[in-house]
Amino acid sequence: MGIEWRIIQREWRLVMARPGEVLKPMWFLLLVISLIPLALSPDSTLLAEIGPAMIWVATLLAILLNMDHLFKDDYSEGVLEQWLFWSRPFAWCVAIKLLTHWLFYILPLILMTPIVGLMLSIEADVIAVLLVTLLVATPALTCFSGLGGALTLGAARSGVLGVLVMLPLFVPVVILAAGVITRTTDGAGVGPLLALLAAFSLGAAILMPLAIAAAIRLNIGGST
Amino acid sequence: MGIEWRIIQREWRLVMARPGEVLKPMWFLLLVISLIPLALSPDSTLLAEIGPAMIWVATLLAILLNMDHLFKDDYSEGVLEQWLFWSRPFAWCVAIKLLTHWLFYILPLILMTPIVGLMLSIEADVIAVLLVTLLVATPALTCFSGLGGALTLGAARSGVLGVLVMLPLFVPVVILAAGVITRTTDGAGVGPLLALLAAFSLGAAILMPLAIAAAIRLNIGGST
Amino acid sequence: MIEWQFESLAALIAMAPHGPFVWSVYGLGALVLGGLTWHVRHAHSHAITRIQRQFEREGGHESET
Amino acid sequence: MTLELKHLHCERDDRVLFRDISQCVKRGEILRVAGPNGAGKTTLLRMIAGLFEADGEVLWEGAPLSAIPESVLYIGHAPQVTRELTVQANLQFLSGATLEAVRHALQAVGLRGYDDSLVRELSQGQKRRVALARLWLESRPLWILDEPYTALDVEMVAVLDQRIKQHTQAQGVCLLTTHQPPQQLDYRTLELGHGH
Amino acid sequence: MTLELKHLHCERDDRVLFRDISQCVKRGEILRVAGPNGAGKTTLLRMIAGLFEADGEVLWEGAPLSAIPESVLYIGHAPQVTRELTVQANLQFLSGATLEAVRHALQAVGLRGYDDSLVRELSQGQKRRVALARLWLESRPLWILDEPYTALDVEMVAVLDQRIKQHTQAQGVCLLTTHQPPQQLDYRTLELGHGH
Amino acid sequence: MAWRWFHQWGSPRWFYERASRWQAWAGWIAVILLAVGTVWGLAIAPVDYQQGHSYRIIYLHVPVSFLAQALYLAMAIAAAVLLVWRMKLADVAMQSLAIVGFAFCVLALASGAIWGKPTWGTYWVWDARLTSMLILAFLYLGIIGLRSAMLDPNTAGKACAILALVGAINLPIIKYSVEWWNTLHQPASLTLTEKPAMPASMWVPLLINICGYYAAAAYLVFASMRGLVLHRERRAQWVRELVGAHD
Ligand code: HEM
Ligand SMILES: Nc1ncnc2c1ncn2[C@@H]1O[C@H](COP(=O)(O)OP(=O)(O)OP(=O)(O)O)[C@@H](O)[C@H]1O
Ligand SMILES: Nc1ncnc2c1ncn2[C@@H]1O[C@H](COP(=O)(O)OP(=O)(O)OP(=O)(O)O)[C@@H](O)[C@H]1O
Ligand SMILES: [Mg+2]
Ligand SMILES: [Mg+2]
Repeated sequence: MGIEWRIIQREWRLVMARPGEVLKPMWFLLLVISLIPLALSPDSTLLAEIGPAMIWVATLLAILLNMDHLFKDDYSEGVLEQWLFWSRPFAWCVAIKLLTHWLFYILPLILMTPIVGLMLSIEADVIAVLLVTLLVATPALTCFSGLGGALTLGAARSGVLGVLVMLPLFVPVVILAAGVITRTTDGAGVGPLLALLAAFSLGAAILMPLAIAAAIRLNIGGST
Repeated sequence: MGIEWRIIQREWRLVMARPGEVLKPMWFLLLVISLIPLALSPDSTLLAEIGPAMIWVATLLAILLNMDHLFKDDYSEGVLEQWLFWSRPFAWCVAIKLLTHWLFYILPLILMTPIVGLMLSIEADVIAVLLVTLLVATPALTCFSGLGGALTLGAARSGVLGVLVMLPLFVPVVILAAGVITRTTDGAGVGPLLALLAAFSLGAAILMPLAIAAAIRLNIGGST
Repeated sequence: MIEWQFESLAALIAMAPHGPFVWSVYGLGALVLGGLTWHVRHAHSHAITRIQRQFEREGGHESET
Repeated sequence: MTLELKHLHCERDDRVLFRDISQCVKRGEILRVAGPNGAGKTTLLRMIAGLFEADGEVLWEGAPLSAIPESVLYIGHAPQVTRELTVQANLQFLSGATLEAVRHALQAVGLRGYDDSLVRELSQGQKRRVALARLWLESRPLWILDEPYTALDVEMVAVLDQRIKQHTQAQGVCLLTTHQPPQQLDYRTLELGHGH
Repeated sequence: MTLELKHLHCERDDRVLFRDISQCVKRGEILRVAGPNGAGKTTLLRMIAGLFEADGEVLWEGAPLSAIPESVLYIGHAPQVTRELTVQANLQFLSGATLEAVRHALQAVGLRGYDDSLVRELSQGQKRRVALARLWLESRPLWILDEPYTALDVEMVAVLDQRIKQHTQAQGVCLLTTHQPPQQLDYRTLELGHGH
Repeated sequence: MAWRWFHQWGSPRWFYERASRWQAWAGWIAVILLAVGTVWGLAIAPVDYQQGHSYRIIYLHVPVSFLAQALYLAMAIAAAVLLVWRMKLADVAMQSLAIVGFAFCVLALASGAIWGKPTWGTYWVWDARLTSMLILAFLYLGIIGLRSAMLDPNTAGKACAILALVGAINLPIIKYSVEWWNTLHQPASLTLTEKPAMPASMWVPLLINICGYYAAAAYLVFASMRGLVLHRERRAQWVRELVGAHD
């Protein structure tokens, strides 16, 4: 059995062992979004105005918070170090793992967006654009937050540290996505912006596995 | 040395060993709040309008996310089960631990509020009210999120699970606090609402340690 | 070209309406730079005393064994 | 007839691990719980210590042991020390002992000079020694030790044997599990795992 | 002269753990790394396995071992199995073996019937057995085993000894650490921790 | 020749001894320049006809803002040196630069915020420049936080280096996107960009102070690095001799 296939199969088995894990980011998004009308006001025009931004921030947090466990358990159980004894480049294996993570955890989360969008009375076409920005941007987010998780493997009580370290790097993504959404509501063209976002994602998908692999190696070397 | 004092001393030593831990919730709050204008718009009137609600939600998340580590490490290292062999009631020890946690981690977080308030162009008197609501409500939040942490000790990859489980219980607190803030901006009296909040906190401070202690016992019993 | 802009020390401190802003900025600057200077110097001397103490301890061990 | 186990019983998943265990352990006695991997030794010890819900009774001097947890010193598989604290801080927290006492105990377990080391910087065996240092610090009559010899080197095994002997001579009770039979101790064995 | 260690050196914190270790291990040989707790055995094994940055050279058949990590089978202190997966899924992932082979290996380590159990429901020793089952599944020439006997019962110790013997007879190399000298193996000892 | 130079820089001892002199020089230059520039700026430079005396904050704000950015660049270079050549000194440099840079960044934010009150009537607006400065502060904080949370010091250095490099690659993108974002929304037109032509007696002290703060930063970085080098090399013979431990 190819190593790639083994990684995917294992990830799938983990999902099957705990299907609830897939729901956790979705649940988080839903909860945070439903807190907002409670804390603010049930005024639907205001909600619709700030809605897309709120969904973006909440999704960002959901992705980042979920990432803490991407490598952590495997690292502390000593499974991750076994990957180093495989005949395939470590960065390649990491890339596969990121891909499966995106498929199993992030994609379902994105599909949640229409529902929370409706809760905030966002219009259908804005929701559609929101979905597209998320689809295009999440590979970059996944890769960056994977780096956050990998860097903090050797940290004392990592917890949200990975989130904190990586959040500033998300600024361009957030801004571009916000730009796409505003322009849609204003009726302007969004093609170039989406292309920029896609380029960002592509760059991240190529470079980040290398950085993540280096960070993991580093942390394995530092532990006894 | 009394057991109470030992718990406090240990907590203090942990803080001293990693002073950065105290900053993490504050840092989280600051980051999440600064993402909002980026995702939304730099328009200061809009920001001032939604600001208090955003600060409340972000503070809530900061508290909840920080709570993951309140019992987790001690549990998995087998330190927590040693507390059961002490001559003081377990719930009492838990209460002390919650108190020190509030003092060392939550109080500094609250003191961060004025700064993020200024960044969202919230007026000084609203910030003052925000501070008061947070001060009055955080004991309840700390206790509830402690329960979330305790309940999910035995869960597979707990992560944000405790957050998710407990967030719905925060609804009354959030609604009361939002009520206080809206009334202040409208110039109405807030005494009764604050009294309710305080009563809620007091109740939580009395009952929750018992529930948390029971939850921890349960989880210890389930592990080998 | 070089002439004093303020008649008196009081005027300098008051700086018309903006005294508190200007002085608090410079006060903060002095505080941060001074604090940092103290910190790095202290860290240096602290490192030295720690090393000295370490050697004393090692010396003690060796004479015991 | 200090420690009495009455009709202890345990099923996990679908297997009966042990049924109807009744034993009396007198002061000064050592009871070794033996059996192959997965026999239920850890489960039994945790049940006695009150960390696992007991099906049956555990009595100490005639009263339920769960009412006086402070007479038990339990050391299990888990490290029982906080990685982020120094050796000293860990022991002070767990035992409430004075600095002086802690220093003595560390000397006894061969960790002199490690007072201020962080636990996470210790080797496997050194961590174990820190946990075991509590045997020198606390005076609780009932010791429950789950594989205390794990990760220890030969020298430390002898020291630990010595300490257990001392404890039983001072009228203490000791329950332990090990896979290698301890050579310097007089003990009684309770065999698990072949009975079902 | 298959495995060559040249001038390995390690300092951690302020202590020199070992200096200038040079050794040759031939095919079919067992090298036991011995020494008291904290001597640096784990550190040395991890350095050889390439998990800890080496100060010195580790050669395999004359070439750096780090270039061919797939010839190493390393089993360390960590459980190396995922708690949330079944025994079978764990072994399939780690070794890429077929179901049939996994079943055989489990039989060999005395875990027949546990294929579908979750690892977190196993006892300490059973978990260890799962990790060790890889010795029956993968054919890598260099075994590096850090305290493989920990938590194993007497029966399993014998089985493991047998397997190691078999491996060396098939021209494999085995490095291991243990505190109790293995009784059924012929090995050479590298003593650490008294040299400095 | 080039190699010897490189080799020397890799030697902590060589650095420790040399930097002692550089540090002294930088310190004295900083004191003199800052004294001259600040007194000049506060008391001698003419008053601004629009802003009044509040503009005198410029003599701290602008140099400090420049430095906050320059120090990040220096840190990223140190990070690259650490990852590529594994030079231990680069790790020390990164650590010092992060702390000093963060302090300057906070100072820039604070001075700007305080300046904002009299000029814009508010402490904070989401102006492009301010926002990217804030994000720079977060990047610094991330690097400091990561280092302080990591258990193993060697790992910490390299992890921070990876983070610093990723941040440095991203920094231009962040700046560009923040500027674009800001113009997109067209906020209250408060920008720092347009500056009236200054008379010499206004910009000369500014120039002096910019040089002065550069010197001060150099002093702080060298002093901090020397302390760290000493601590890291605490087992080396030369440190032993240096601190005069009886051996
Ligand atoms: C928190 C608030 C502020 C921040 C973070 C900030 C940040 C900065 C930064 C980063 C620079 C250097 C730009 C460069 O590299 O070219 C700068 C320069 C400058 N700032 Fe601020 N600033 C703030 C508030 C203000 C205010 C309120 C004023 C006055 C109205 C002001 C006036 C200036 C001037 C005149 C310059 C130099 C002009 C230039 O080089 O383009 N700043 N500021
Ligand atoms: N993460 C770490 N940071 C600093 N020092 C460490 C770290 N881990 C181990 N050490 C030190 O390195 C030394 C050797 O540790 P190592 O784990 O290699 O010992 P060992 O010989 O395997 O001991 P044991 O028999 O207890 O397993 C110990 O003295 C320990 O203090
Ligand atoms: N959390 C659990 N859930 C379900 N079953 C469990 C759990 N923990 C242990 N078991 C089962 O209980 C049995 C006994 O486990 P226990 O840990 O008591 O064994 P042990 O005798 O201590 O073995 P070892 O010598 O390996 O430490 C095992 O067969 C195991 O499968
Ligand atoms: Mg057991
Ligand atoms: Mg070891």
